[in-house]
Amino acid sequence: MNTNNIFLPIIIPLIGALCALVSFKKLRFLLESSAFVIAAVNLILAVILFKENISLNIPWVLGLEFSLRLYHFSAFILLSVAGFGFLVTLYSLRFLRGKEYANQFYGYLFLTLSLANGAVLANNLILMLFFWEGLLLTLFGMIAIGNKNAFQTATKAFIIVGISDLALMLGIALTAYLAGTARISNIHLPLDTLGSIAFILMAIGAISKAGSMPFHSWIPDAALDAPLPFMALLPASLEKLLGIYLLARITLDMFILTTHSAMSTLLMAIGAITIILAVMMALIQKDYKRLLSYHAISQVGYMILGIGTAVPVGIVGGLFHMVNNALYKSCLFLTGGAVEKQAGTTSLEKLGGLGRNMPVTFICYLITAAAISGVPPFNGFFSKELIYDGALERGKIFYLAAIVGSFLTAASFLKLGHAAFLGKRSEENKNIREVPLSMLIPMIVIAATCVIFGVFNALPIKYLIQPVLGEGLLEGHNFSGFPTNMFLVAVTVIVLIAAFLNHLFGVKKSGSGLHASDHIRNAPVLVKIYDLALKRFFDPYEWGLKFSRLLADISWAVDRSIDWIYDKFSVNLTYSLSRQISALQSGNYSLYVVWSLVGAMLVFVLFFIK
Amino acid sequence: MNIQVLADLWPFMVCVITLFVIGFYCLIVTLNLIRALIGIEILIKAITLLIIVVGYVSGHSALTQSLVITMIVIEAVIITIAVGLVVGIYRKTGSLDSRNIRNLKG
Amino acid sequence: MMHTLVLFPFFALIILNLPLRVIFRRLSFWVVFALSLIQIFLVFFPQNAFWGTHFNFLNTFFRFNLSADGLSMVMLLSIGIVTLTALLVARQMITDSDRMALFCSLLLIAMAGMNGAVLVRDIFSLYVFLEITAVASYIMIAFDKNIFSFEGAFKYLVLSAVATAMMITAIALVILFSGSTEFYLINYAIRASAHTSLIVLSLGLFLCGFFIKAGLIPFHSWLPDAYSSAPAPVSIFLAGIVTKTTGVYTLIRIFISIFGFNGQSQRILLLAGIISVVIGAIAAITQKDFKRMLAYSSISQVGYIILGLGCASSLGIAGAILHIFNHSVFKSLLFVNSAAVETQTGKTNMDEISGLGEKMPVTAVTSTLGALSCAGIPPLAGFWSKLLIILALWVGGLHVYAVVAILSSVLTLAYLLSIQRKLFFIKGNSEENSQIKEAGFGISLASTLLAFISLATGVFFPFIINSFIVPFGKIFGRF
Amino acid sequence: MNLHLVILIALIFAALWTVMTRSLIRSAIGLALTSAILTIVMFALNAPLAAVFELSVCAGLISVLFVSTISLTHPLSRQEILQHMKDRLTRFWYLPILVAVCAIILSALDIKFSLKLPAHETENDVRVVLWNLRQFDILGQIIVLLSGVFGVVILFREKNKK
Repeated sequence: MNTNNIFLPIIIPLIGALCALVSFKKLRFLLESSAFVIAAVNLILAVILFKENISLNIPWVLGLEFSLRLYHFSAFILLSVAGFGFLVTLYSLRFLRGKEYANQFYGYLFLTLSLANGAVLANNLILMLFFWEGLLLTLFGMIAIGNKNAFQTATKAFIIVGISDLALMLGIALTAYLAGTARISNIHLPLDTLGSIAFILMAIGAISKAGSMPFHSWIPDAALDAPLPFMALLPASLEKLLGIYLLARITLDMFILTTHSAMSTLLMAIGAITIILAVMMALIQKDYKRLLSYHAISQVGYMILGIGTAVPVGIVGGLFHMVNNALYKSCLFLTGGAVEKQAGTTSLEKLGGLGRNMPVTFICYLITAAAISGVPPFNGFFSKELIYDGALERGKIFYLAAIVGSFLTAASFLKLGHAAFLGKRSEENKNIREVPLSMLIPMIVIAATCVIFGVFNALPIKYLIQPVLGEGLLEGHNFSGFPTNMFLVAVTVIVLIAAFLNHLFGVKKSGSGLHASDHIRNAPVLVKIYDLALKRFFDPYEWGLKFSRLLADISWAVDRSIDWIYDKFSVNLTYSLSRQISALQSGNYSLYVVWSLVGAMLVFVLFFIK
Repeated sequence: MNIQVLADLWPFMVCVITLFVIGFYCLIVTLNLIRALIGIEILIKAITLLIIVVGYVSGHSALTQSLVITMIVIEAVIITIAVGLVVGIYRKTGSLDSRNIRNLKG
Repeated sequence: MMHTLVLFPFFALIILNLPLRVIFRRLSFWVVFALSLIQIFLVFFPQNAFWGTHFNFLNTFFRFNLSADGLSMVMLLSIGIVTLTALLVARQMITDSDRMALFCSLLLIAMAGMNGAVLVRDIFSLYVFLEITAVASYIMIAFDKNIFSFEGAFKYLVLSAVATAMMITAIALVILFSGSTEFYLINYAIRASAHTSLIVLSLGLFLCGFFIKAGLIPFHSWLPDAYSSAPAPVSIFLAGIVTKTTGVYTLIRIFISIFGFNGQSQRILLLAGIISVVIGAIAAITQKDFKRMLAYSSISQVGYIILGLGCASSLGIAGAILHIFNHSVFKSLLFVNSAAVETQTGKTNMDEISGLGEKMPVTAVTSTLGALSCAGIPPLAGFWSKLLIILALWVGGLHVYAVVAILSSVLTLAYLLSIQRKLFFIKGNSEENSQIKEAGFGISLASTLLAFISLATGVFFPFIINSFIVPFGKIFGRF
Repeated sequence: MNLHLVILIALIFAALWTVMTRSLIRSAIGLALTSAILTIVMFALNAPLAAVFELSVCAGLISVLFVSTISLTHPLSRQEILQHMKDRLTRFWYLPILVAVCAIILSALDIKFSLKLPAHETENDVRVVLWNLRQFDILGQIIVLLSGVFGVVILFREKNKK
């Protein structure tokens, strides 16, 4: 195969983006069909390229090299990106019909795909950074085309992701300096002092892309403000893929992360905290999309936890979880989109009993919710078991956090399902129909994939994930098939049953599915924490805002005084000087002659002063 | 040229400088525009004298004479123009007082 | 060949004012127009065979000691451009054909005077031609014959007479120690003789005289009065070229052709330059009158030129010469704009005018370009010459001067942009402005041309530096 | 030499009188007188042609110009003249002292020039110098005269129209 084909995944979506951006509003059909075709071509291309192994190095500007590398890991991510891109496009065809910003959205979508492909393929840190920053811009653009709050949210996202990208930039600079090269495949650094700093900086870039705490706070806001396909595409799937891909690359290839190193523990801690905090916030949400967005954060915790364990079983679990999460989370967002499209709202207070109106959506929801909660035999179960296994190997506390997260996840999805699809149906929701086929297909496909990846979990694990680690790291293990550690399975099942019982208890206590989690929210200690959290007390962005407001006040005071010097003092001084000089110009020519003579004397004095 | 001539140069120089002082004093102190022009004329007299003396001393009296002739013509023209301006000012303001031409200032 | 530049205006002057004036009166505009174009052409093609062969017979009648180096060429070019501009503006503003003919004659006299002053190699002839220029300027300033123009002209005359007195005294001293009035002979005498006090005395007198003519602080006081009282085309002519030729060119000439630099004279130049730069800019800030502000700005810009000269390096002198050219372009441009505003609104007080941008787009755009060039904003022409000057200062170890020059540049930007904003870009009184139109064709053409030159000089500077500046460096390499 | 000194002192006194006299007419006459004395100095200093020019142009033409200008302007009233005299006295009172001090100090300095002047060529006739060597100045003179004509035309024409 021609080496230059490696450019196609970058160029084809770029063409799509250009087509979409220049297309007229009147030519809706053309826009939609071209979007569909481009997305499909991209997917086919990814499939064709899947088995390839291409490496390309071209000298580029300023002594950098334009180097791309396609191998099994990047091909796997490329395929996933293309797949989700295709499904989201398909879904958007109907969802965006009649929306003002449709062509902008498609433009940004394809631009995102192009840049994501570029970032995945890049084998040069600088080049990767180039694509990575491009993604920041499309992120901003995609959020900003949403509703009227969107611009503010977009700014928030831009700042948060921008700061973490800055960290990434520094990390890349340090890494390239330490390694003496910017070619990723040539970098293998030990985690000494400087190496650790570089690792942390790059990990910040990676996990903030994935949406982990404490870089998460824009996601729930974006869930409300941005167009829904955006949520299904970026925070739910694409960003996770890219973030975790980068994290895996830096932990597996670029840095030598040993099992009991501090870095590993740090990553696991971040993962565990993210799991717990995000899922607790998810539990009390009263909005379909917002609840899902907190889960999007929470699930990242599992992946980081898994990869952070630095033991083969954990890493495989983390990567598998990444694929699984992308699947069920995007499907969940798509069901949310379907509900929004038909019911006109995503507020759980107004929903209820939609299961009869939208049976297919409901079934898809059921499958994916079961998958995310870790119910066997769906895919989530298997990946979580692997992560538990790895976590237990490193410490009971991490396992405990993971299992508590699992309990709360299950509880919150029971609540969500109950509130949205079961329960009492209000009058205005009577006439809601199922969504059109083009929106159903993606959901069905993804839900089916969830089942397949669960039942035949050997398929993804053996062919997609284990090659990433390579034989050296696997040491002959094979993690596919049913979990071997029956103790863990038993605990999981017990937890799930407990979650179900808890839900029943909650329903009985509060009388509705929506308020099934209220007893947790109102538990003695938690109530205060929740109150604070709802006031955004734990949002680092808010802290940042407060801090910068304080800074702004201080610098305002400083600025005023400097400003006074500039604005009043120096200006007044200049003006008064100017008036003095003008006053000297009295209009009397005799005076002018005198000045000239005085000037002449000065000249002679200057001549005779040595 | 000889030493005697050079020795005699200084009285002429003193005269030239004194004429300069008179001319400038007149130009600066007077409030009458015509008298200011007379001050300028005295300056020119001083310069004429200087050039002639220089020519006499250095032995280039042909050169300096021709220079003086040119200069006299030019100064005559300039004084004519100046008188024209003064007459113009007199027509506008009705007097020759230089205090009337202090409109442009600042 | 160069003598034609003096003789043609002279012959034209005589022919146009023969008893057949009634016939030639109408032609005078076109004659001056053609002469200034010929001058511009001649600068670019000095070796053109046409001039060499067809006008050589004049040499048999006249024995003139003329020559042109790079500096003279730049001055000739500036003279051509500014004369053309003043002529175009005058055609717009002077409606009476009789007066126009007189104005054209005066322009011819001034042109002949300046060309002569630029080309001569004799200190006394230099004085003669400076006086010709000055006499023509007095008459032109008083052209409108109102009390203000008389006042401005009289002040210019008095101060100019003082300058002349100083200059001729210096010439007499030069004859005393060198016995000649030709540049190169004086230069030899200075190198050979040891009469330092006489040399210093004559150099000091020359300096003071030319400082008055150039309008450097504290010799400047006639300049704002004369500029602001003169009719608009005359302001353009005065600010654009007359003071530059009579004051600045002559200063550069006596330094590079006669006296050479030494520590004291360099210090005087630098001090005079920096004081003019700063005080001129500060004084410009509170001016209410458009033309008066430009006059102070002119003082400030001349200060830059003198600073460049004071570096005594070929880089500094190249910067100074380039700045003379640029200044003559952008300052004429700004004065053309002021003429446009004056003709259309009848006012020159900036407090009474505002919001002309919509009504006079050409003026607004070109004056903004001129102001930016004056303030030294890249890529306009003024930036490069100021850059050269400041670079020369820095290289010469005069860091304080360089920093002050840059700071004053900021000041320049401040006052120029504030008047741009005031006159053109803020909302004006729509009732008052409703009758205002763009100025006529002549003024618009002139301003567009000048803005174009300013822009082109800036943009194609890399080309210009190779074809003009580097040769300058060779000419002045010995200093 | 003593004669020279006498003439020079006379020149200074003539200039002083020119400046200090109260009437403008006398002032103009004084200027003519100064010019005449200067002419004598120039004759004495071996510059006859220039002296003739000085006498004809400065003592003649310019004095006539001044006198006619003064007669053009409005004569002052008696009181104004008295007031004017007082003013002038207060302002010009210092000039003789200044001149005297200046002259005495400078005479006392008595600087001796010890110039080594370049050897000059054989002395040409003035006319030869003027017409052959300084043609450009002649051209300049003609242009200056022409501009003077224009100046007169422009500045004085208003009177003709009236």
